[in-house]
Amino acid sequence: MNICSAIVHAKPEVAGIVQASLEEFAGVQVHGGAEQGKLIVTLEGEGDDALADTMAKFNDVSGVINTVMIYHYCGDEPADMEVMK
Amino acid sequence: MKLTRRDFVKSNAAAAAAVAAGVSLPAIQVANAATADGMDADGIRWDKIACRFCGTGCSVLVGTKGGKMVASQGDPDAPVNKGLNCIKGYFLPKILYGEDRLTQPLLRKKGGKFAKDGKFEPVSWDEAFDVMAEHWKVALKKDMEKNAGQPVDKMTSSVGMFGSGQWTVWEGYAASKLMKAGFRSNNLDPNARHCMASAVGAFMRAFGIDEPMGCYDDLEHADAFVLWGANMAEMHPILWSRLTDTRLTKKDCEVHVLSTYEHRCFELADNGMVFHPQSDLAIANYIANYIIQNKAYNQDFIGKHVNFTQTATDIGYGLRPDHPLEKAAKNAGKGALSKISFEEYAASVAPYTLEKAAEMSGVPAKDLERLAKLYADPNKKVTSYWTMGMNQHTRGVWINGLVYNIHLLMGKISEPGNSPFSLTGQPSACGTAREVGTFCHRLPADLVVANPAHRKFSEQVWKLPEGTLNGKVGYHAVLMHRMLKDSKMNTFWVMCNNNMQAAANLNEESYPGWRNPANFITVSDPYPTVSAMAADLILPTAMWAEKEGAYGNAERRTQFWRQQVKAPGESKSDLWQLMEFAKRFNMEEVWPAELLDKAPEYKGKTLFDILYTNDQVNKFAVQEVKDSQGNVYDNDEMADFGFYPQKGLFEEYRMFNSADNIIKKGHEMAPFDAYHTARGLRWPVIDGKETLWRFREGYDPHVAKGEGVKFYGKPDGKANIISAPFEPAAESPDKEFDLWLCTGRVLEHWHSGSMTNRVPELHRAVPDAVVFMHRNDAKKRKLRDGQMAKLQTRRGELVARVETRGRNRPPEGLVFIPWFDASRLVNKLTLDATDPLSKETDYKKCAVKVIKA
Amino acid sequence: MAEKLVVGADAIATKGWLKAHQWLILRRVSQLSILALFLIGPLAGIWIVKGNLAASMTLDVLPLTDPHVLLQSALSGVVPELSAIVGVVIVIAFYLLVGGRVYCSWVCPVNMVTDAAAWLRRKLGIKTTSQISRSTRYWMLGLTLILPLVTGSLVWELFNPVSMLFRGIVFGMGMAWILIVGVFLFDLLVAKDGWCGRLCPVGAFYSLLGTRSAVRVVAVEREHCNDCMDCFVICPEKQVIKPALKGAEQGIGPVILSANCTNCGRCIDVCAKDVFQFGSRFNNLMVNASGTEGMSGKQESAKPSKT
Amino acid sequence: MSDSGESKGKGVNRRQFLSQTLKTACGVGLMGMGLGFYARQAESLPAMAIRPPGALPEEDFLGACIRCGLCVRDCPYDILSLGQLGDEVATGTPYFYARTDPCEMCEDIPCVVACPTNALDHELTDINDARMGLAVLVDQETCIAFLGLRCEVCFNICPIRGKAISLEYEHNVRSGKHARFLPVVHSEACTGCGLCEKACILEEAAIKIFPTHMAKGELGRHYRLGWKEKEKAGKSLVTPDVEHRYNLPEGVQYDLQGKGLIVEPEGQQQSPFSSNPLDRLNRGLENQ
Repeated sequence: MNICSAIVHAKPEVAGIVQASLEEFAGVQVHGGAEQGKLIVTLEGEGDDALADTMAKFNDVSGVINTVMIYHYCGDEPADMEVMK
Repeated sequence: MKLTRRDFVKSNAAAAAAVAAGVSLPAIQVANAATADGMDADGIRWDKIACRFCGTGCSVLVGTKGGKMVASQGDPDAPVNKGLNCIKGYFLPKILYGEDRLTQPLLRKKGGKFAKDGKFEPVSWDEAFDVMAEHWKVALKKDMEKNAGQPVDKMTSSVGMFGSGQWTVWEGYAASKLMKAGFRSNNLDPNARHCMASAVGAFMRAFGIDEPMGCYDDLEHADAFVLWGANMAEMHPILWSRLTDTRLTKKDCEVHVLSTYEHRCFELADNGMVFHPQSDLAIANYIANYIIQNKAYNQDFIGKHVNFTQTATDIGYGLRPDHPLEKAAKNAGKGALSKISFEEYAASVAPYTLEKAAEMSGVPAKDLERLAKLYADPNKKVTSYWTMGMNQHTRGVWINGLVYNIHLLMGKISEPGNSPFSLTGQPSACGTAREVGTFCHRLPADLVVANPAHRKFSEQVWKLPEGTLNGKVGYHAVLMHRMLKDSKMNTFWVMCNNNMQAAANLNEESYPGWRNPANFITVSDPYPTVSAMAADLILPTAMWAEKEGAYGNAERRTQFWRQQVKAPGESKSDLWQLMEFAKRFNMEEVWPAELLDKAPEYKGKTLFDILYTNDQVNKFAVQEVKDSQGNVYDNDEMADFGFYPQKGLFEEYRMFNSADNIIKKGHEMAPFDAYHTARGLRWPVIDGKETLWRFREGYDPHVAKGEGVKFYGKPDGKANIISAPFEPAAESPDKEFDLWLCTGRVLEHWHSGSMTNRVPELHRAVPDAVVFMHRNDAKKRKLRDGQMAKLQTRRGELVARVETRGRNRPPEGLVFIPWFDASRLVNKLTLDATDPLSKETDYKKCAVKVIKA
Repeated sequence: MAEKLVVGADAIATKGWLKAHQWLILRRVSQLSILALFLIGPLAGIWIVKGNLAASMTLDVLPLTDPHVLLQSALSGVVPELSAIVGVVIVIAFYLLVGGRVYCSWVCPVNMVTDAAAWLRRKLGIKTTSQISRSTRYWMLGLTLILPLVTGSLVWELFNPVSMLFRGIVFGMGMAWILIVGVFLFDLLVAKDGWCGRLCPVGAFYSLLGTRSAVRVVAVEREHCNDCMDCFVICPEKQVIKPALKGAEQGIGPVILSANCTNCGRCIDVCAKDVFQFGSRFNNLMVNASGTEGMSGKQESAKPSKT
Repeated sequence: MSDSGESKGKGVNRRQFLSQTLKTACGVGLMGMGLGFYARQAESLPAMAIRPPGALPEEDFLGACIRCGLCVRDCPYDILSLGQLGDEVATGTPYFYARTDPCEMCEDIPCVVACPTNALDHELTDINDARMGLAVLVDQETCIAFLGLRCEVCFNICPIRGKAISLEYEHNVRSGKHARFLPVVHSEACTGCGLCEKACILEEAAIKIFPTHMAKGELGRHYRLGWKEKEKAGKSLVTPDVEHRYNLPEGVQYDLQGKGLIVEPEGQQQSPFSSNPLDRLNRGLENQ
């Protein structure tokens, strides 16, 4: 399981569109922050390279100013293991 | 709710990013599934509460489970303590669960009836209040007869109450109302009289409004700190931690410490000065003199914002009037200020040269000069801190003022880092004792009983007929014990403090007063304290987290908490006791007919109706007390009275600060509900905004644009520099009693130890009070460390172990002993000399003899 | 040897119970008062004697030290303090005078345990006895002195039931009860007078102190002996009696000279004929049947390593 | 042969006698070995049991102590006990547990005075020289002072506070504005009295007394601490150094032993002007 989160800085006026574009990448989920132009994004995938590549591609999306990685988790546990009910 | 590991990690990741970006994500499912119900994984419910102990005002999170407080942690989000606690705060939950909690009212009885010399027996609340009310009614009736035809400023009263800076805000307010409006008695004083009265007096004289202008942020902004008689290292542990951090991390930061003995703060001091007791007056005047001689003063500031005045001198020592010292004093008790010029002021401090100050204080001249230079350096932001060393002082108001003089001369005031800051001892000395009018001369919000306009305004807020409030200043704390002894006050209710242990001169005044057969003494306390032992009736009290509460700390921060757990047995909060006791009195029993005639609608009603169901206090209906996570909390008083008394009382108190015809502005509070969500707000709170530094344009909304600085507590907006000379202490060592005795506290125990001594770990850490003395003094008396020594004064004696190696290192000629130890009642030794202006006892200076026990 | 159910029945019959137990009572009083003196401090806060039998301090002036334990300590390489040396000199002087094994019968608390075992043994008629030689104690003594020399530690004091019982009573017993019960059972079931008479190195040590001691039991009236054997039955070191009691014909004096006589006085108690009484070693004149005085007869004193 | 009373002196032949003696000797010898081995176990002192002040090193102590209990009796605070059979402590020897009853460090050391055998060394006359053990802050993870809380009970209670336990102040990075007051034990002064361990307010003390040999590390014999050697010698061990000179732009200095590069020369730091121009402007001209 490989999950990381990032802040994607985007121009607030187009942040909504940027959000839609980002969500088209596989394993990417946008959690919010469009109003301030700081999109909170999580990426999920196999292997560090895949995630790094995806993140690099964010910068090609028009309206994206910068991408900062914040948190990276890689662990062996099966992702679907239940931890809580 | 089902949560996979992926969800968990992902939501953590998103939360981390959101925090970093400063974005709040309402939509996000932060992976705290367990806190969804406001419970953590252990099933513990967490809520915030203010620490029960000192005036610092740390916030704590307490965890309850199954109706018991089982856990605690420093509140990581609290700006004061950022998750930290001192050792007392670490053990907070344990103070509720001492093995000897009182759970039912206890009355002295003999043969089934109350008897002053009887033994304590459990009684019902009904019986307790019946017997108590019976005594109060006798006293009230006698008073009414005596006061018939007297103007309100000549009214006397023989009922009295002694309250606390540890009461919650509304308890203090309800008590103030009960005594002043209900019983028309100003014999209400808080234990803050022993603690902050000198600070209050000096604030009023210099600035016309109480409480510090600065805030704790000064700790990070000052370039230098000066401690005048404050052992912050032990008494304000978390503030000391912040001060130390600034000293560590800020380039060229200096710490100067003044004290009559070396204590823990000297470990950090760049300039530690041990001075002869009382000579702080000379030191402060020397610094002012230095500033003037070197023309370092801020001419612009004093020109615009300062008046020069002089106080009456030779004012006595607040002892009984027949005491030789009082008879000899020319102006006993006088505090009038007369205007003087700058030059006259300069002349008044001119005798305090460096040499003179060094000689009087015993401090090396170079150290004094270094301190003076620090204050005089316009580039150094200086914050001065003080507590009991300056307040518990027979010239406490003077010395407070002398330090203000220094700051005012330099204009080093009311801005970040430049602050004369009077620290408070108790968690709500400010919030309760000072703000809601529990002093014998005060009404809420800095109003005073002696001022007819203030009384009139208060009567309006309280819906009382004109002329209800007594205009004569009541008995202050020390006078109360004297009046009990003299049978002039006959009923006395002591709440939320342990005054038998705390008041000076126990043998000659306190104990004889309480046990005087003419008097009926009630003590409300959770534990069997020394005071309870000396009482006639003991009422078991719900404490701290067992009730909804509010405290106001030293930096004007008001903090609220919800009731976390239920009190054991039949214990009831002080608020419940005050309001319930009011139900026992018909208006005809407390007010004379002519007063009732002015408000005929009050006839036939009870005091409770008039005071607490006046459509203000009972304005807020029963509701669920909920936190933001939906947890529901008890509110036992709301359940008992059928309305939300805490909210009603607080909102009524707010009227004193927000009414249209308000007399004194500057005490504005936020609405009740705002405090339950905030981690304390620093008043004045105006339009939801807190005030950090008062009197300074930009920081204080009461200072208009362009005014720069305005001391708006005074009519002309100017603060007073008050000239006051050195005068000696009331009792100094002589041939027979050859040492100074200084009393105080230790880090591990709170005040009289009634709570902290019930925490086994704290008791183990410091089980007994020891007498700290200089090795040479011990040797001279053939005493060794650990041996028992007998301390004798003219008033009493006790035995304690000698400690010459401990945390406090007195100089030769002085001994120090803490007063927390109920088995060593230090106040048998102390003298009840007070500052004649503030009436605050000087616990730091009397003469003692130490011999081998 | 015919054993009777009650030893000394004749003595009780002729002298009365009290007289027939006189020395026993006095010894018990002595043993218990010594214990009491040590106990009154911790129990009542009256400090007359502090410490225990190993070393004590009486009224803060009189030091007393057990020579056996101090010798062990010295052999481990320690120079004792002056107070200990003074204490040991006093103790040795005392026992040189009154007889070393007076310690065993008048002071040692284990004596009460082993006496009890012996009494029960007689009551129950237990006859078993193992072949442990009475000289084993001297080997044991040697061992207790060699161990500190070799190990540098007072090994014996980890096990010594004598010090452990007394210290146990005064300071706290712990599991020492087991050891004491062991001694009791050993004496009861394994060997008559097994501990005190055969094994105890402390007794052995004190016997050495008693070789020339002045105070002795004397069989003054030995001619009145009616051979009832009560004294032999009651005596914990019965081998010491015979020469003095029955040695008239061999020209041996009436004084019991063996260092292993504990001066317990039980032979005096149980004798209906008042044969024995306390006396001194200097009066060992041989009064033979013919009435002529002779030289004191040869009676062996303790020589541990020889037989 | 008075002591082989029952084995009738005359009747025993030489062989019997020899075999009897041999048996006894072997038995006692075996017993001695057994006792010796058991003693080694029985004498191992548990780490938490502490000997009274002045106690000789453990192996010497066990030889010297005659188990008399006089030290126990003369302790005015009643902290000492004698090991009992079955305890972990050698039977009859004195010890205390710091957590419950620490040594109060009497100036006149009555326990040592009472000892008749020097098991408690009479050379010890200043209690501050006692080395009963060494306090060790065993757990920084639970010590609330290390967590930033204001406790310092161990420091406050220490009879030689400042020397045996001192506080080190450290910036609390987590809170950003508080200091941490960290207790640090100094072995050159700590007597091992255990008052700190008793006073520690945690459920399980974070500071504990250990036997010194268990608590102390040891620096490699070859290594010296440069700054201490210099302090001892009062000067650098290797002298002299040449005067160093540097290529520096104007107004910049270099202080080799002190601050290193100094961009603002000392002289100009003391500005006669306040950093806030208002201070000067508001002062008015009359004081110029």
